[in-house]
Amino acid sequence: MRAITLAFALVGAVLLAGCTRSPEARAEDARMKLASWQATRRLLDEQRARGDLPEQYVRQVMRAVEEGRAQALANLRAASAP
Amino acid sequence: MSRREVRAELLLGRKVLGPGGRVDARIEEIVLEPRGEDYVVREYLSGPEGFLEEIFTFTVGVPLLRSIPFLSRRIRRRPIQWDWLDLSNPDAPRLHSHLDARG
Amino acid sequence: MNLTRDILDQQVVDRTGQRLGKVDGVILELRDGEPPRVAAIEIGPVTLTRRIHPRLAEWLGGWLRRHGPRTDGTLRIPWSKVRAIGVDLRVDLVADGTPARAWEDWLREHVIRRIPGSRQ
Amino acid sequence: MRRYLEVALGIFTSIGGFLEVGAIATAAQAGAGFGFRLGWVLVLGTVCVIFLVEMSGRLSAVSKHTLQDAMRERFGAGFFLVTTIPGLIVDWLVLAAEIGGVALALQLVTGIGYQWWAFPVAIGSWLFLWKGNLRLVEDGVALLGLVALAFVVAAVRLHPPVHAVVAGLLPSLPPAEGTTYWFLAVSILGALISPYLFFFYSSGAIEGQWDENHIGSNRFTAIVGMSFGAVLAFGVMLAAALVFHPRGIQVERYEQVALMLVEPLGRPGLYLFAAALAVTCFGATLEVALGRAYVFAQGFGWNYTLNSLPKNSARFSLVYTAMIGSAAVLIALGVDPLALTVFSMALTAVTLPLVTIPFIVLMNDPAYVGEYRNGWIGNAAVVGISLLASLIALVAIPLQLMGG
Repeated sequence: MRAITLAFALVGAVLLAGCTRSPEARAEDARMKLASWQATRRLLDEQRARGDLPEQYVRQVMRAVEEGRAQALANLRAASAP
Repeated sequence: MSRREVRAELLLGRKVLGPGGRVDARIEEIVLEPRGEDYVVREYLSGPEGFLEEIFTFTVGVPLLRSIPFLSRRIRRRPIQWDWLDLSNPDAPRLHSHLDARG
Repeated sequence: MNLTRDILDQQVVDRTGQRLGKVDGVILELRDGEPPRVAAIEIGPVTLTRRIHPRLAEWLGGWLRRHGPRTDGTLRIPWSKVRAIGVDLRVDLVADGTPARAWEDWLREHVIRRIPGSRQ
Repeated sequence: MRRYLEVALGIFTSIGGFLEVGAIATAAQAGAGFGFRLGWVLVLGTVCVIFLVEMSGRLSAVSKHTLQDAMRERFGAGFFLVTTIPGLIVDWLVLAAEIGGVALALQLVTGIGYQWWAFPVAIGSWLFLWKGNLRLVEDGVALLGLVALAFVVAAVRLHPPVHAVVAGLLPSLPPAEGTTYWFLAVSILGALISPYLFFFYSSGAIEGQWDENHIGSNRFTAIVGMSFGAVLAFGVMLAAALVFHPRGIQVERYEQVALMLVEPLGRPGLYLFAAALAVTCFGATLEVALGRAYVFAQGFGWNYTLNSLPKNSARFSLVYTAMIGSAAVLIALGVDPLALTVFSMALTAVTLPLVTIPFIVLMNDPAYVGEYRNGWIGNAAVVGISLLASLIALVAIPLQLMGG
């Protein structure tokens, strides 16, 4: 399903590799993204506690948070690896 | 009288070779005049020499800019009378040997 | 009158106001000892493409002649049929049935009419 | 009444061409990432769009030619064929992104994945063009588009600090991380200054049979219509700046964005966001597909009009049908709409000079605009815009590759 997205990402990644961003910069980027997803989760919980969100929407955002966190963690690991 | 056809749209942008075989102009426009029922070619115009000049043709309307020689020279169009141009090979139009397009 | 400014690439409209196409080409007739005369205008994708690349035009023409209505859709209109030159170029013709309409008609009959709601 | 109808064209052009998936996404990302600091880019983009929209309307009203007609006549077959191909590719990607925007809005409300909505959305928008006429399309979207005012209401209810907002209207250098800042700036400009908008607007002027008497109302329409879109986009940026920026949330998925309206508006915020996203992207879907059909029909001289049955302009109708149908496939395959949006906005930025530079020639050609040719203000603007567009075109792709 995500084959084309992957293809885009792959082409992007190959080109990106040519531009060589430092591992530190990439790790910093991944850390910011991780924090961003955690903050999204907190905001979601606040609004949910107020009863502002329908459950099916909460599930959508939760899934996005999980996928985003996993991606950020993977990036972080890739950046820290030698 | 021999009748031959030339595609006018393919003449546009063509380089005109001068007597010495060097490029003398580039056909940019064809001026017509009515004759009886028909329209016939009066002259060919060589145009601004490139896209940049084309873009800056509005400088013609700005007195200050018009006074810049570089611009005004390149924007001017030069006429080539119809009978100066030899179209026997439409792919390589040339000026008749006894003439020069700078007239 | 200027050929590029006033004729070439202008919209061609028929007697009934239908759009035929753009003036994709202008045919000049060379005559000995007399100035070249505007003989005809031409409409069609092959004429248009020839201005970019002759080979591409040949290939396109071949393809168009082998598919659909089996015509490359080139329409040559003698200069004597040109009635007025203004915002559009008016010609004394009826667009329907000319090669310039062949693909439009073919697509209408074979594609558009088969899609629901095209006639209502 | 007549004036209202012309403004409807302006508002519709604005809803579909100005505030659409690209503007919402980039404005939200800008607000989340940099607070109010990128406000000046929105203002700059709006001014550029106002100038160019006004010029395409004036060109059509005076010359009775659409922008595409004039470009074909003035620059010939080569320019037409060569610019058509990149334009087609960019429009196709933008169209897919817009369909994705509507599909995502439906996902937010129903929980059913956006891929499943691609074809229903495509069929819905196609039916609008197939069965409707230009008046219905313009007025319908302009009216429904008012729901996007929710962005402005949200921004106001969040009590933006006026001083900081105004400070953001002045250009400022980026903080430490420069590439993201400039990439967003370029994306915002690419999202706001969309080529299809000018083709569409000038075709609308011809279909509405404008003449010299419309010059004044054209200027009014351009300014009011585009400013309306700009205010909405500004609302998006402010809401993101006030909800996401202080929490350190970056916008990476559309699912997140709705949260910024729920914060000030409560539960209705989610539905208002979905409705605004759906309507604006729906308008843009119609506008991009129509714009491209107009470009083809006018470039080749075919019959075209939306005010008649499809069978009377077969090739014109087929262009928008094929565009919508094929673009929907991309979304149905599951391409991420936000990634697609950002990518297509950067590509739009690359092709901008192809559209802006011809304005310089056309708007000074007495054969087209006569005594209504550009004055020095108009020329300074269009030359400046073209220089800016060329700069943007050069840096857009490198910036994206550098991890924008």
